[in-house]
Amino acid sequence: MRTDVLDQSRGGMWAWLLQRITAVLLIVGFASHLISTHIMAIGELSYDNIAHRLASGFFVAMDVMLLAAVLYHALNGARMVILDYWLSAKAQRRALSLALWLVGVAAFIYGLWALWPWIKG
Amino acid sequence: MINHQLIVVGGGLAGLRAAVEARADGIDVAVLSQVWPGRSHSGAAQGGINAALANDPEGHDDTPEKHAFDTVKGSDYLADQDAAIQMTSDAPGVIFEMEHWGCPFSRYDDGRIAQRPFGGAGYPRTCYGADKTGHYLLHTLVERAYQRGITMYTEQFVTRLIVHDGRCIGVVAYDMTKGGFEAFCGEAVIMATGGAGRTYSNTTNAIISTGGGMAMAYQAGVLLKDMEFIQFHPTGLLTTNILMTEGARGEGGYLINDLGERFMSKYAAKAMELAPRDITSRSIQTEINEGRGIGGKGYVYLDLRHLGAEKIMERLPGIRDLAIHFEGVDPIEEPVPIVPSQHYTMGGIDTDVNGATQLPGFYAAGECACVSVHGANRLGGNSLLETIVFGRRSGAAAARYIQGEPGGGAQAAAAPSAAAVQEMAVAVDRLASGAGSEDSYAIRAEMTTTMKEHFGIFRDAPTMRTGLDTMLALKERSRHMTLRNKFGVFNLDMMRTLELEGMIDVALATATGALARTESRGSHSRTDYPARDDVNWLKHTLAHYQPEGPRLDSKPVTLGTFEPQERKY
Amino acid sequence: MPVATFHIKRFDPDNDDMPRYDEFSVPYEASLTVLDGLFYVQEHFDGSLSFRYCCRAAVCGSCAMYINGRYRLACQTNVRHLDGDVITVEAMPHMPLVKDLVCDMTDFFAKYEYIEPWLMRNSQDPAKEIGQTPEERKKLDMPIDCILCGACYSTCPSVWGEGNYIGPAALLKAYRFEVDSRDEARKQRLAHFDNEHGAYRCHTITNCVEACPKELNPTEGIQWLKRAAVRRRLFGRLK
Amino acid sequence: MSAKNRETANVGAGNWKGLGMWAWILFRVAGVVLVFYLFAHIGVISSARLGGHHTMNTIFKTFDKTLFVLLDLLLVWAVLFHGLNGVRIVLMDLGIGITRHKAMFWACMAVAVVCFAFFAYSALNFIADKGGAWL
Repeated sequence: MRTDVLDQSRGGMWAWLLQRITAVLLIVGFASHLISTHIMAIGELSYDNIAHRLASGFFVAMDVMLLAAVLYHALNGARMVILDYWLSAKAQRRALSLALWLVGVAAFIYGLWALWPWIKG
Repeated sequence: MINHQLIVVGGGLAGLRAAVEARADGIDVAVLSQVWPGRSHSGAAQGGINAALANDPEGHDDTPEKHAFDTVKGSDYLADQDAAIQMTSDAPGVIFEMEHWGCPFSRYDDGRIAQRPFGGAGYPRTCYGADKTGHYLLHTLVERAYQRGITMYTEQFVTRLIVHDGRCIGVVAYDMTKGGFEAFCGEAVIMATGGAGRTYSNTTNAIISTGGGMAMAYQAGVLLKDMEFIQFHPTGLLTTNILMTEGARGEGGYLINDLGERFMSKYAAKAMELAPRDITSRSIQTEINEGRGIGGKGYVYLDLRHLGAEKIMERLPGIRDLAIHFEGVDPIEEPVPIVPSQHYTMGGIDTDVNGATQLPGFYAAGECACVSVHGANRLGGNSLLETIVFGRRSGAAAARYIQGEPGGGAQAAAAPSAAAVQEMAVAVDRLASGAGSEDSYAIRAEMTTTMKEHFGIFRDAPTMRTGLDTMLALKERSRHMTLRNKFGVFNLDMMRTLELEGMIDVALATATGALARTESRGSHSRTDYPARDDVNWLKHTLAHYQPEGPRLDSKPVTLGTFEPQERKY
Repeated sequence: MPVATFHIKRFDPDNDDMPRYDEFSVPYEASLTVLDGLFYVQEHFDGSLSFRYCCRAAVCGSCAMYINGRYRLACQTNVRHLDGDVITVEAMPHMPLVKDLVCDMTDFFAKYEYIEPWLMRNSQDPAKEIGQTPEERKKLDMPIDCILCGACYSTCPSVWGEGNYIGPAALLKAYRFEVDSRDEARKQRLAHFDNEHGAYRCHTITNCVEACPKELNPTEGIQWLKRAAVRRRLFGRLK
Repeated sequence: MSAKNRETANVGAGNWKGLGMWAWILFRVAGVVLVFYLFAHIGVISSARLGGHHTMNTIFKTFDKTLFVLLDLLLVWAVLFHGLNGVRIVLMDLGIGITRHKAMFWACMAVAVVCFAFFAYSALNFIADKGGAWL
């Protein structure tokens, strides 16, 4: 039994807790996101429609919040799936976390860039 | 060859307590166990462990002296009184120690350990954790053994002692998960393998309670003491003989015959269902023999219904589960069919109060030993106490022995232990050679039924005589047993055949001793000699191993504090 | 006399390449437990059959097996209560095998030991018992009944994965000491379960709850541990 | 040969049942699907800045095709299943209903089905209205 691996394993509460917190945010956020996009605007998907919605500061803020939450939730979820089957050593786990953080931050910046005209306005 | 300073054989309460004690004295201890220690039969104990804590309001003036008196009286005065006093005075200390180590005893509202009444005791003196006390105590000690860094060799089937220059220097064991025999050597060996319940077909004991430790010691020339005293627990489940704790009666359960009477009023008017086990078992058997078993059949009822669902669920949840799973009866709604069943071997390896035997370096504790605190009849709740008190004492004594002896046993042990391992291999080869023709399982079945029918609750000379003849014939047949499976891991065929040889020897000691003792005392109840005979028989029986059958001897009982008197309950 | 057909998964790593199933007919009278049946097979048909056994009264945890598609204690399972005439007996799935119905519990007990399963105290023990009210004692009722049979460990998909998850049984044991009013090693214990090979590897799949032959709820204990970690690390509460 | 088989011969045997088990497997599958969708979604939204309004509207036109509406429905089911099973898990994390997780699962699924019916009704209406091409 490789108890050395167990001995190296530290932390994880924040990941677990944030996964729950983002989950709750996403439940609320997605309810409004889905209603505002799929129900109110079903069949009406177009640039203008979206631009119109995003003209409201509330929706921009909402989308930025959702983007951050969903990225964390998704990438941490992916991390959990991966860790369940591979990468038990401490260095491997660290590298995976780092890689996922890089992906997440990059995706978040890219998302901000895509939303920039409305954030700015 | 594997070396440690102290080899403890058996991972139950006695073995672990001995190991923990010796480890505290700085000894390098190894525990060898046939199962993972937490699976030992100690864990099946239910009702509780006795100690004069005086926690119960009704028992506020309880003392170790009163406990010792009850123990000696319960033993029908065959217990060594110095040992009984030693045990009962050590009792409160070891209970508190177990509690400090985490044992989850049930509690009174003020936070103290709860105590319940038990058979043969003058006060509520039995500390308990619901009806799983053994399980809780055993796990607590396993935990402590891990904490102390004791080396555990689990799933080791120990087959014989290694004796060299008149000293015990180790054991030979079959490694069940790896296969093959290996010698474990040390400067001392503590035997704590439990009882020999499986020599009877109607036993409450675990399947591994085959008396292996007694047999190994006996075959190595150590004496067995008082083997004829076999306790029959009043309440085993009808079909499986699984134990229904005495705590069920301690909590107020009734014993009921076919007429619906609480028949114990006829036999022990004052103590009723809480008479000692020998008396209660005989009473039940008498009712059955006289046709008052339920429906005229061979069982009576243990009735708990009047206790109510809440009390049963809180105090006796485990036996409720057992009754439901194994008998299909829910004690909340129906009475439980029970029958007296072999439960405990009062006798065992002859030791002093420190677990020492006549063989230097060889100690024994627990049910496989006979200190003698139980004499002719053990009180409920005293067996768990015995394991812990005398486990502790033998661990300390072995540590003193090791520290007092010049070390360097390892080199001296190399040659004899290699020879012992070689002898085991030869013995297995001989069994597997195909020269024999006897099926060990047929012999086993015949032996266990012979013991049940000829050396049961009521005994008499003609029955025992034919029983002993059968046993001797079986012993002869066992020399020609054959083994179908010689090799490999987890070879049950080999283990069960080897253990049978020991079981027959132990059972023969029981049978011979029972036939010789021409009196009735405690659990040994002879219809042809119904009275106790203090003039001729207030003495221990000793059995010397001889290849053709035991040679009996005797030694005096230590008296001095309590005068023998008639037992009344 | 009724006959039960035992369909037993056999595997001897020293001689076999792959497991196989052997079939045996076991006659019985009124009642027959699966463990009785295994003994009958071992004594009458095939002495090489291997299985674990000890108390035969459902308290030792030796004979946990996979019987007719469920985790059961062989000693506690009466063939009359099983559906159908064929009784399929297998070792606990997903475990390394020693032989036949005996699986290798080495890792299981290593992980049990890893969580330091003993009462830890800093203060001087009193001369008598350490007080504990019935209410405090009641919290222990569930976890102390664990017999460490390994069924929960065998059934847990988190254990199947990467193999370093300490598993439901060890975590339940950690919980047992966490909720013991007498234990004083809250900080030390946190390190055992407050990590991703500990409590957070539990995905509340609840297979362990289904599998437990003693009807305990390891998930409940593990969830409690996660909350305890949050309480302790965010709010500094020790209880 | 045997040492290896000792480790592997029994792996994967039996025990692929239990509600909690399948709830978890599907939860996980839906989660992984949603991770991929998330990145696709970010890509689509950013098309407005990458290629301008026209690019985005072209992509949206494709999504009006029946196949994509049905795929969209699958996505909605993934979100609903993952989300509502997630509600159950968060409740269990809070210590609520651990002993009644099956009942909670079915309650959450009932909510999911009701929501899904609503979305399915809208989607089917949309397909009927547009009478759009399959692809």
